[in-house]
Amino acid sequence: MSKISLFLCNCFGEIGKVIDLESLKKRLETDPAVESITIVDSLCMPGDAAKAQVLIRERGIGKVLIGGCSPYGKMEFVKLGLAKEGTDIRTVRTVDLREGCAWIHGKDPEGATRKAANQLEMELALLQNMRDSKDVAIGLQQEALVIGAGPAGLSAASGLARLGFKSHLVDRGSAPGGLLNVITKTYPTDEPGPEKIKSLVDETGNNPLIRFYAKTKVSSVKGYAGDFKVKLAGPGGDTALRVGAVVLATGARILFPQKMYGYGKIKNVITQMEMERRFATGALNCKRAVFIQCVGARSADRPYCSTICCPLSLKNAMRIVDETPGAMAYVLHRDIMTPGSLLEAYYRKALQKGVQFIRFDADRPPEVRGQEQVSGVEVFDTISGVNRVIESDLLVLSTPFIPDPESAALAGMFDIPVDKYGFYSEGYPIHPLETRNDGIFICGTARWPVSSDQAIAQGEAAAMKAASFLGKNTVSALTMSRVPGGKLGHASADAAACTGCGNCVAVCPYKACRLQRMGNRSVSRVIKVRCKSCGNCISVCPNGAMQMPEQNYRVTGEIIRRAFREVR
Amino acid sequence: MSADRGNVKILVFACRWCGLIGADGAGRKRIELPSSFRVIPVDCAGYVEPDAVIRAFASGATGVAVLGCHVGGCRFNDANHPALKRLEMLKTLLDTTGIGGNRLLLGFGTAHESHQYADMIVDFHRELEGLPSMASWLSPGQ
Amino acid sequence: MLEPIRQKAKEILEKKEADGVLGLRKGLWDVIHPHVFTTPEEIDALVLEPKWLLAKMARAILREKPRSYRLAVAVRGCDERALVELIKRNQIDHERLLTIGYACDGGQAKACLCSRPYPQKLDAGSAVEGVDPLADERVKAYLEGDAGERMEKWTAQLKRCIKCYGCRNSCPICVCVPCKLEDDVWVERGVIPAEMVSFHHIRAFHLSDTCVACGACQEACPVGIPLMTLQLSMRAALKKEYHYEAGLDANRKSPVLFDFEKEPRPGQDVPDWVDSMGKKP
Amino acid sequence: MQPNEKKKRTILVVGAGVAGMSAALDLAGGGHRVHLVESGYDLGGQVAKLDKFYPTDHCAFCPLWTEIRRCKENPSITIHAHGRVETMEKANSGYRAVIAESTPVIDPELCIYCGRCESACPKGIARPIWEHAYPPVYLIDEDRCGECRACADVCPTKAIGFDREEAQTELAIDEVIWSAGFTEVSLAPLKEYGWGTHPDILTSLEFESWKAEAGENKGTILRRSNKTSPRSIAFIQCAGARDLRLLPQCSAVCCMHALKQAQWVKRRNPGIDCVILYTDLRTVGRNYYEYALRDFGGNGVRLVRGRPSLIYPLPGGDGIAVKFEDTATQKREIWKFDMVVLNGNLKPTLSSMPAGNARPELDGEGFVNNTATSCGFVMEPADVTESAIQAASAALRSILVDKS
Repeated sequence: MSKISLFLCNCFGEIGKVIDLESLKKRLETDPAVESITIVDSLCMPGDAAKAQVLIRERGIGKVLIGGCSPYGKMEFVKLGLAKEGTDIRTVRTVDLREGCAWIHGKDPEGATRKAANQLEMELALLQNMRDSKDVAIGLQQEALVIGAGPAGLSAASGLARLGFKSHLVDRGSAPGGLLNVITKTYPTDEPGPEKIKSLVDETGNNPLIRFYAKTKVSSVKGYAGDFKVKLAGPGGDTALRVGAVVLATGARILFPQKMYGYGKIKNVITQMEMERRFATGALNCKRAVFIQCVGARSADRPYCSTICCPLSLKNAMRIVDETPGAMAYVLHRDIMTPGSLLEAYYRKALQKGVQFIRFDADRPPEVRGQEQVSGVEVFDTISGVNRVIESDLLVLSTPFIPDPESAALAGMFDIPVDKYGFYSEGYPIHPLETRNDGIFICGTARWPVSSDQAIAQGEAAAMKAASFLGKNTVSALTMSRVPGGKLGHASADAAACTGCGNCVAVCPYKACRLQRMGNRSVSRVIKVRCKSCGNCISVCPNGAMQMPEQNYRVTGEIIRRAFREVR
Repeated sequence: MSADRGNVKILVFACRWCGLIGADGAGRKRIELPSSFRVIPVDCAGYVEPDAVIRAFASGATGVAVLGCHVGGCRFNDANHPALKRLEMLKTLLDTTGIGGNRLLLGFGTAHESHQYADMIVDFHRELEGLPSMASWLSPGQ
Repeated sequence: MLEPIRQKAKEILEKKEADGVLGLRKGLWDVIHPHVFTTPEEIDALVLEPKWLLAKMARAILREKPRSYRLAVAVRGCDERALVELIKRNQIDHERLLTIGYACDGGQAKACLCSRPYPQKLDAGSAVEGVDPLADERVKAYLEGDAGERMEKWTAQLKRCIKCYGCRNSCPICVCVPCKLEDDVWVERGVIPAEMVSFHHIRAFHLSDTCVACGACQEACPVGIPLMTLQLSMRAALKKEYHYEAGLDANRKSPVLFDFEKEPRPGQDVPDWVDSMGKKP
Repeated sequence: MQPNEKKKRTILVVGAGVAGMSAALDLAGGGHRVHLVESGYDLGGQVAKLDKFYPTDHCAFCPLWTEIRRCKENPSITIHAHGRVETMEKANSGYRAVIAESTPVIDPELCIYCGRCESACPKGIARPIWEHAYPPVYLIDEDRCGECRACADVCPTKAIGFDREEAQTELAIDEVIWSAGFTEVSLAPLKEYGWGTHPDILTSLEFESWKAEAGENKGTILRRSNKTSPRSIAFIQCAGARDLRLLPQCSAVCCMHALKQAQWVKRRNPGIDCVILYTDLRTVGRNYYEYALRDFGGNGVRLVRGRPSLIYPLPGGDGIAVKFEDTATQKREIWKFDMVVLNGNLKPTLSSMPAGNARPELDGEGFVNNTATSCGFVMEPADVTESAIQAASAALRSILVDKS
């Protein structure tokens, strides 16, 4: 067993003024695992790491224990400094004697010294018995799968291809483009939808690194980050792929306002999408258009804002005002959702153009007038407090994005969660396109309602994330974690002891444990790539078959026994 | 049975993401705390085996505290939910046998709440001082 | 009640629904012992009394035999629940197991403090109302009083332990090899009575969400420690908080293993801050 | 061509908030070299100073801190803290940038947070950095410092120096990402908000640190004027924003920010009456609208649509009067509150505008949005989620920009 070199940092007296370092040294010197104890004034100043390293090397000591400030103070930098000097950072452990001891027990030097000794002994137990997890190297497949060829998917595939990664672009439709194909003008630039993605669609056809699979669906997924084995079912039969990363850009649907505001019964009550089609065919002929916002959104069924409907109505209202002389457009809204500077300017533009905005209350929704043909809308204007009847020959209902029913099935295949509405959900707000399953990225309206510009940006962003994930040829499972310095280790099950009860499989939040048949029983196996070392499996394992080599149960037991040990 | 004044030993399992940082914040503010507790840093509250908590009591701790993240704020995909459920179940058992669930403190909050963590340790220490000694559990002699 | 069970067992063997029927046999000198009946003729020796949990034995038999082997077991309520728990823990293949269920009578239920003295799949006998164990005087005596009183009662009981491991061995669900109770890290070895905190709490806690309240541990205890009582409050807590009872549904795993989204506490929100001292910062 | 044979670029990222760090990490992950310039003391930007995050109501600390550490530990990322871009010129196929790096009076490299300077300083201006900075250091307010050097004498690590020279670094870079964030703009010109006239009229960022759980009040909500518990708090939205006199844009984050603060107050102090005076409740993100509707057992935050016309402290410390029209009832109201929190006065900022022919162009409102490689609030008002998305997309654009 390699011996341990112990450094006690005085921190320029900050620690020494409370903790009696000399008596601490005397007490710990009796521990057979300790080779040498050095009391130093500082370890974090420039040059200190080099000095410590000289000592470590001179004595040929394998492991290092440092008592000093907390890891949230300077200790991480001390460790990094030592690492730069050539020490293996995994053999260095630290004990917090400053924030966790000297500074909070200033009035009890004796107790503080006792505590410091105990804490150091506990850490010694860990350091002595620490084993390294067996690491595996994962060969990353240098190809990516993009599902959904709408704006988000197209830009993701294009981004990946331009970065040099082969991407497989799958769509259940026959041509790429998604919803943008039917949008005649996009806000706020008034660019026609197909125009906007023309270069991306062209690239899909021309770039040899993009392979487009039309009318194709994913039929099965196996494997893990870096090496997903995906089966596609398409018109040409099944295709088997091995990809390193997956971008889910499956898009969303738009709610059909069945039975709302006379939709389907009264003529000229249409949805935004139908309006786009009328624009496209030039069949739009109206003098007084009324837009109703939040139809089926921000309601009890769908308590969310669909982001795009307000700007969409602004755009179409302005279009009517612009294209038909003398035409009027009214937007009946509950809040105008135009956050940011560009959209707010767009809103101001609409106001200048004479688009009328009337605010209504969710409890008093507008009512449609007219039997067969829309003749008007009656609405209680909450701002002026009067009931108004607006004559109208066209009623446009702004309905929200709703999740695609196929999203949930796909999410199940890829082991990623969907939120309560059915949109894919991310791990943290700060990593908005990454899911809890490494190597799977989400973007576009399948994630959350967004505009086409945002969808394209998200596609690019997902491509960037996927590319930086695929950037290396092989990666060690121990580094597959967002935590700096890799994870603690990964759990591993002792096949001889495992009873196969499946507790670990149930409790693992990353689905890293799996039961495998072995003879006449099942045993648990840990997929090392997926394990993030949260330790839940270890806690629920009834007989300790599941362990983390870095801190196995023997160590834990020893640490606990040492916690309150008095001087031997 | 005499009260346990002067013999309080608290073993703290603190998650590196919230509990430990909260405790660290208390250190930065130089909040004076009783020196009766020892800290075992863990990566996640999920790492805290109920068996280890029991072992701590068996090894002489008079109180065990588990400090983890906000229930919805776990770094490990809600790994602290099952941890919380388990430990609450353990409290039920401790209550049954009379060791007392109040010897097991669960504090799931955020890293910013250093004052709260400090108060919690101080209050826990005070509460344990008032509890009867655990000696009869540890020395089963007649 | 005996006849319909024998009838059913015979049927199973005749129709070859199973290769053997596990039950109790009255053998030579009227000694009663578990036995795998393989022919319809043998069945006449099948008896139902005394209460004898066969779940763990069924597991051992099925492990020994080839995968095509099917076993029928004559079970009481507790035995059936234990089998369900074993199925849940992948110890027994669901497809290879048949049960012949019979209900216990009121007397037995009272003796066992059983809240469900009947199997879910009942083939013989009629189900009688169970007993609420927590309302029974024998149990209340150990659960009442303040912490100090309970501590006194329990230490008095547990210090009589002779560490025979009978509780563990008789438990129909304890199947781990190796067992934590034999490991120095958790329980000091060579010490009698067993370390009271670690031995008994670890054992009880391991069964917290698995215990089917069959009472086998208690019956096996040579010094008569009321071991089942230890589990009852945890069982009650699971029932109250998650509407969960061990041994009823092979497809529902313990709610303690899942997050609050998958296994919420009905009627309670996910707490944003948990502080068991009951203070919100 | 093999993916990894793609040319590796050197990218300059200006501003190390959520957007800047995110872009830097994505680029470094792809094997590119990154220079990260940050004008402040440490990485993290404005989010590092927030007490809580919406819509999760948890602290943002651990994910942010992880990002900071990943940036610091990544060998491909060079950090220039306390730095600014002095010159930005076109050169060859890329740019030539000059970065000026200064060291503050207390060198953060050497400060061990022992606090001796704090007790030595006669003016009390040596103060710990904000609560959640890691590693922690002390800062000296250089504007107010009289250079008595009492602190320098007691500093054990000789971290304090008053006459430090700026170091200049010249870099040849391929592309630059502008990811500077926002700053608060003074509301003093808009007299009707009464900002600066009374300690109980705060901006929302002031309120955030005032109510912070790690802050001086331990998370208890108190009036700034007399440290008593307020009975009511008004949150005024669009203060300074959507206002052609000051900031024409909508700042996008303030509705949720106010909701977060109001709900937090409610959660901890159900007795305090919280009213949000808003114009449009812009809650477009995931779960944002539901967040707005949360009700604590019928004791939720009151949302009132109205824009105040005048806010003024009542004489004798009797609270703050807010005059507005409730547009639901069309009634003019004057309500009395104990505290008023003003929300919305956020403007994009480049902490200093570089010289040279490749300096970024600002639009009329101060945004950098005519280049493909800007992200975060400086491009378009954005919250954390949006910033992180924009950052990754800007990162991609920065390496794909075709210079030939």
